[in-house]
Amino acid sequence: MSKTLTTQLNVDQIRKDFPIFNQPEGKPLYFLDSGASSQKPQCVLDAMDNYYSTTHANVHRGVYHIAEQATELYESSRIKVGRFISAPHPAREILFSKNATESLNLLSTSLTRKLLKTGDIVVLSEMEHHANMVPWLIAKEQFGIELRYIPIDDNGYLILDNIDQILKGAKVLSITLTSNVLGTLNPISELAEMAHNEGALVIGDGAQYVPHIKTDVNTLGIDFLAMTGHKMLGPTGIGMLWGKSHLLELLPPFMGGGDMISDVRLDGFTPNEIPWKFEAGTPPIAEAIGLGAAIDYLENLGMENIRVHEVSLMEYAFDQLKSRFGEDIKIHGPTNIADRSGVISFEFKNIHPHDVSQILDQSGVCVRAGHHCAKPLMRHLGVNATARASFYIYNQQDDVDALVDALAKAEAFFA
Amino acid sequence: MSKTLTTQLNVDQIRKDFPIFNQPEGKPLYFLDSGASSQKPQCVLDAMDNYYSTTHANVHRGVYHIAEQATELYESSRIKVGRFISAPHPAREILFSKNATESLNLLSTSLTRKLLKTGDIVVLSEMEHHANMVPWLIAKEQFGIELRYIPIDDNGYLILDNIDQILKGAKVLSITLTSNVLGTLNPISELAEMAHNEGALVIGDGAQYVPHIKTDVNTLGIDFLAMTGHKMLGPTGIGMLWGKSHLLELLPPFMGGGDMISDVRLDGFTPNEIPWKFEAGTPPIAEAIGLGAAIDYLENLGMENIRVHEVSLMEYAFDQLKSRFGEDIKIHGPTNIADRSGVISFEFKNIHPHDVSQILDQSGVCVRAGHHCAKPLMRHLGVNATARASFYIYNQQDDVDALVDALAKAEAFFA
Amino acid sequence: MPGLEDLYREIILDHYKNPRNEGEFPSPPAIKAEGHNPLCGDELTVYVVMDGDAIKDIRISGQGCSISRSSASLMTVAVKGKTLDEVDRLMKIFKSMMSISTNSSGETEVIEPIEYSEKELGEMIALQGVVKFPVRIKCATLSWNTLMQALENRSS
Amino acid sequence: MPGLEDLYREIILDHYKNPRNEGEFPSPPAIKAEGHNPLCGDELTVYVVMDGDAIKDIRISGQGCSISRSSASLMTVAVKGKTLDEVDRLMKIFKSMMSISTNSSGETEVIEPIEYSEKELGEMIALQGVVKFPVRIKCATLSWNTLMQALENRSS
Ligand SMILES: Cc1ncc(COP(=O)(O)O)c(C=O)c1O
Ligand SMILES: Cc1ncc(COP(=O)(O)O)c(C=O)c1O
Repeated sequence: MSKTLTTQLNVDQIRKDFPIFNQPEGKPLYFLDSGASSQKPQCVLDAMDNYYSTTHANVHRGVYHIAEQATELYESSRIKVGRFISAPHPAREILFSKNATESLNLLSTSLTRKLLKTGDIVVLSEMEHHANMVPWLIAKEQFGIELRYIPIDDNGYLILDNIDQILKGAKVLSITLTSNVLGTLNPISELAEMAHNEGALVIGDGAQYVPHIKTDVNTLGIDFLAMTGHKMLGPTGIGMLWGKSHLLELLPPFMGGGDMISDVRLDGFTPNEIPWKFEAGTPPIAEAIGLGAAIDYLENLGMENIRVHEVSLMEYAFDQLKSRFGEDIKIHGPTNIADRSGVISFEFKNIHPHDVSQILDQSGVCVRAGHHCAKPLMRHLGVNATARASFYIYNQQDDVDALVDALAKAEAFFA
Repeated sequence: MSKTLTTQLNVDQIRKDFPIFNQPEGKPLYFLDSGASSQKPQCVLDAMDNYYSTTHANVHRGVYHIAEQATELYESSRIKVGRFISAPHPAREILFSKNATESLNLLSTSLTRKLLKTGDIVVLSEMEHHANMVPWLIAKEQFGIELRYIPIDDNGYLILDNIDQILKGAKVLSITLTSNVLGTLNPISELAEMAHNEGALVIGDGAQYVPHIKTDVNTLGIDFLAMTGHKMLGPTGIGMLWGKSHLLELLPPFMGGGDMISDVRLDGFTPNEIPWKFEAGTPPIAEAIGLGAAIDYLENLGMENIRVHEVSLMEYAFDQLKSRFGEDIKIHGPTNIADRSGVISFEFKNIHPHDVSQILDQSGVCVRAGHHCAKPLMRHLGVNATARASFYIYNQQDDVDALVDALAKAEAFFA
Repeated sequence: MPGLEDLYREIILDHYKNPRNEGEFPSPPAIKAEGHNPLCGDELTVYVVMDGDAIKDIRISGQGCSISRSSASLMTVAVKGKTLDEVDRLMKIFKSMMSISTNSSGETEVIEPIEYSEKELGEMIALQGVVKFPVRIKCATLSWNTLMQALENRSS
Repeated sequence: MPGLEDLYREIILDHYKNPRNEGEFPSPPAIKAEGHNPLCGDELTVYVVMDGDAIKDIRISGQGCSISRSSASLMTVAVKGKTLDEVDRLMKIFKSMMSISTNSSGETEVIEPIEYSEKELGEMIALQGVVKFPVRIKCATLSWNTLMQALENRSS
């Protein structure tokens, strides 16, 4: 039963760094919802508190010392993000937004303002999160672009048989690197190459990928990458967008306001240089600094080690769930764990995911229940909702064991 | 010389609550740049740390206990914001954004998507911050709306002689409650009434007002109010928008993504109810909670007391600056302090504001230098930049004295 | 943290496992409305057969969690045979029971809580524990909102 | 915290108070470019009179802070009479001096730092202290960027 994990991570040590797992009177917390938002290590909170306690001031505009230091900290977080994903020009190619959703809206808006016209085709997949679907539906409504979808098969893979047909004449391919429901890791570099051959720009939604798997935008071969801070140990309130510098230079701004301009007249304005052109108003300064600390923490653990750890947890979890519940549990998505990121969406007997989640909660097991912001995918799966467990660096065998035990309790309760 | 301030605030006590003023080896910090961003009391940092350390999880979607608590905390901050400005329906009329800039972009975009058409007139003033100018310039570029500006006179007041003419046929009046450069408090309720008589909607930019003066949206008589958290003791990364509920219901969403939908299909979507319709993606959860603590802190001091304190500081500052430097200092904006909020923009001899600010910094005096994101106003004033000192609850006579002394040093340095 | 027994009373489990008035009516003549819970995507359809001013019969179809389905089932029992005024009062009573945490949870519907006796609630009182689980309130109120929708559709 | 003397050297104050080559040239024939610093709104105009491949004369007008104006003045002295290749090297040297904190301050222009001797910098070395004040780097480089713009305008 107790297979040990293949891991380079010292999870006991890691858990000590996370205050939420070390509450004085804490009941056990089996947190299996990092796919929705991860927990934060103390060093991230400290980085923000230190900043506020020593050198907070608005950035970019102040000549005095603490404002200069705030600017320096903010801008150096930008560079950290850039290096984290091997951006060729970290200082110019990373934009801060409020979340991955804003990063994607920025792109859909900016692209439709300049490069896309009525009838132009944008290709998505049927497994997209609403964040990479609704912005395009808005662009469709507003500007008459057309959407095509790459379908998915019963095992949770993209169906690529007709991909030539689908990409034909497309102007944009915007696709998630991994599904937040199925866990499927999509063949991005292949898709990017095919899309580029059609002359399309390629946007990757990295919200669920970048926190878990070593990311190199060059080998992915994409043009833009949307990310979010709170799923990778960072604070809420910060998202990121990487884009190739020549494309960012080409695109018009998204929001207007302070900092994103070079000049403003009563009858018009001149945008600032990249990346600031895309950052209107006071940015999430402390949040960028907290994110920088999160990236340091992740790099210190090693992204490769994180992936190995998660794969090993997934193997253990599949094993336990299947051996304990057999046909009573149905896990969505690929069965080959190498093709998956660390999320497990499942149906358990006939118990509604809300009820599953509520009962699991009584044992301190936190899993998400709902449509996971992927209603079209849910419809494809023929369900309204699923329960989803997702893993991160602080999870261990205990968490899986607690999940299995709590599921057994739910089974008994609704028997 | 040492007139005492008329104040109900115990500034010594207040300063103890702000870690930045209590650094172990801290040089004196005379922080006169709260107009750009305020400092944060410990209770705000604690509220966020506590949240992250005990009950962080993504909101709205989780059934388990800590997710539910996170949702509860987030939503109760919304209600705090609503009550703080006497919103009739706090739970439905407050939206969280990332800053005042986003709040204004949300409005300009949403309004042009539905209510405004080519040729429709939006009225601004010439003293607007770029945050309330560039979004409309973008809308002009994109949708062909037309802009009219209320001009300003040499004392920094709006010229209202032709206001009937200017408002005639206007669909929107969007105007700052107080100028971040001149300090001018604009006659909002009068303007709102006139605009409403013309059938125009009225948007107030409250970024510099709400942190300093008791705000009641009902007596202001406006339809929307944009605010920002970091200027009112709150964290970076959070802005707010109040809107009348029937108008928010009418307006289409701004960004698309998770949480703002009620349903998504491959060919379209149905927006969620207000206020969530306008909150796409994971919101600034910790930031909302920190902001809630900031509001508690401000309400505990009493907004009326804060205003009295700032007026008293302004009187003292005007007095000191004028008596020490006479004609060598030129202060922009109204001379009647009752007509001003707590900012003083000035020109000092022929010394460039950058140099003024840099030299002041050597004495620990922080003032902003630049165009303050109001380039059209700067052009009107005939300068490229000004230096600006701005006051808040933790400022005292000492700060003014340090400013005056440091200006004398700058004078000597560049003599 | 409130316990499971607050949420899952015996009556609830009974109505969940043996839902009353499940099914459909041909519509028209029955009036009909569809509702869904944006949180989880659950959907249900309410069919109402009117007799003058009263609900003569009612049926519900759809999917949902135990709270959503038991609440729907309890509702059908409560409203069958009632006049519109009575139904309106029942709805207000139910919402009042659910609105205890309305403000702090930021629920959209701000219903003026009304005075009522527990007796008026009947078996629906089993759902009282739901207010301690604010996220689930939407599950419990879905059927009521859909019924109201159906009755509105009728008048328009 | 670096001291004021790092920033405001004597040479700087001298060039600030007594700017060299201030003024305008009729354009054309002079080539001309306008630059501005988005941080503070400062503007300056550079006028260049070419003689074949060399800068025969140069003038600068506009407003600015001490760093921006002294840097402009120092630049005019440094480039007058130089060939375009020499000017290009001077610009790269200057940017290299300024780029010490390029990365950490997130400066837009990522100039490959080049090797140079202090002698090549001449009086411009007085501006070395500016790198300790990252916000002011844009003030110091404004005139150089505007000159480059003027020279580019010429070729196009
Ligand atoms: C009058 C005014 N409006 C809007 C803003 C924009 O605020 P934020 O940068 O937080 O979006 C500011 C602050 O810079 C301001 O002073
Ligand atoms: C695949 C995917 N894309 C985008 C998002 C949106 O991220 P955020 O809510 O931080 O904007 C999420 C997270 O919910 C996600 O899972």
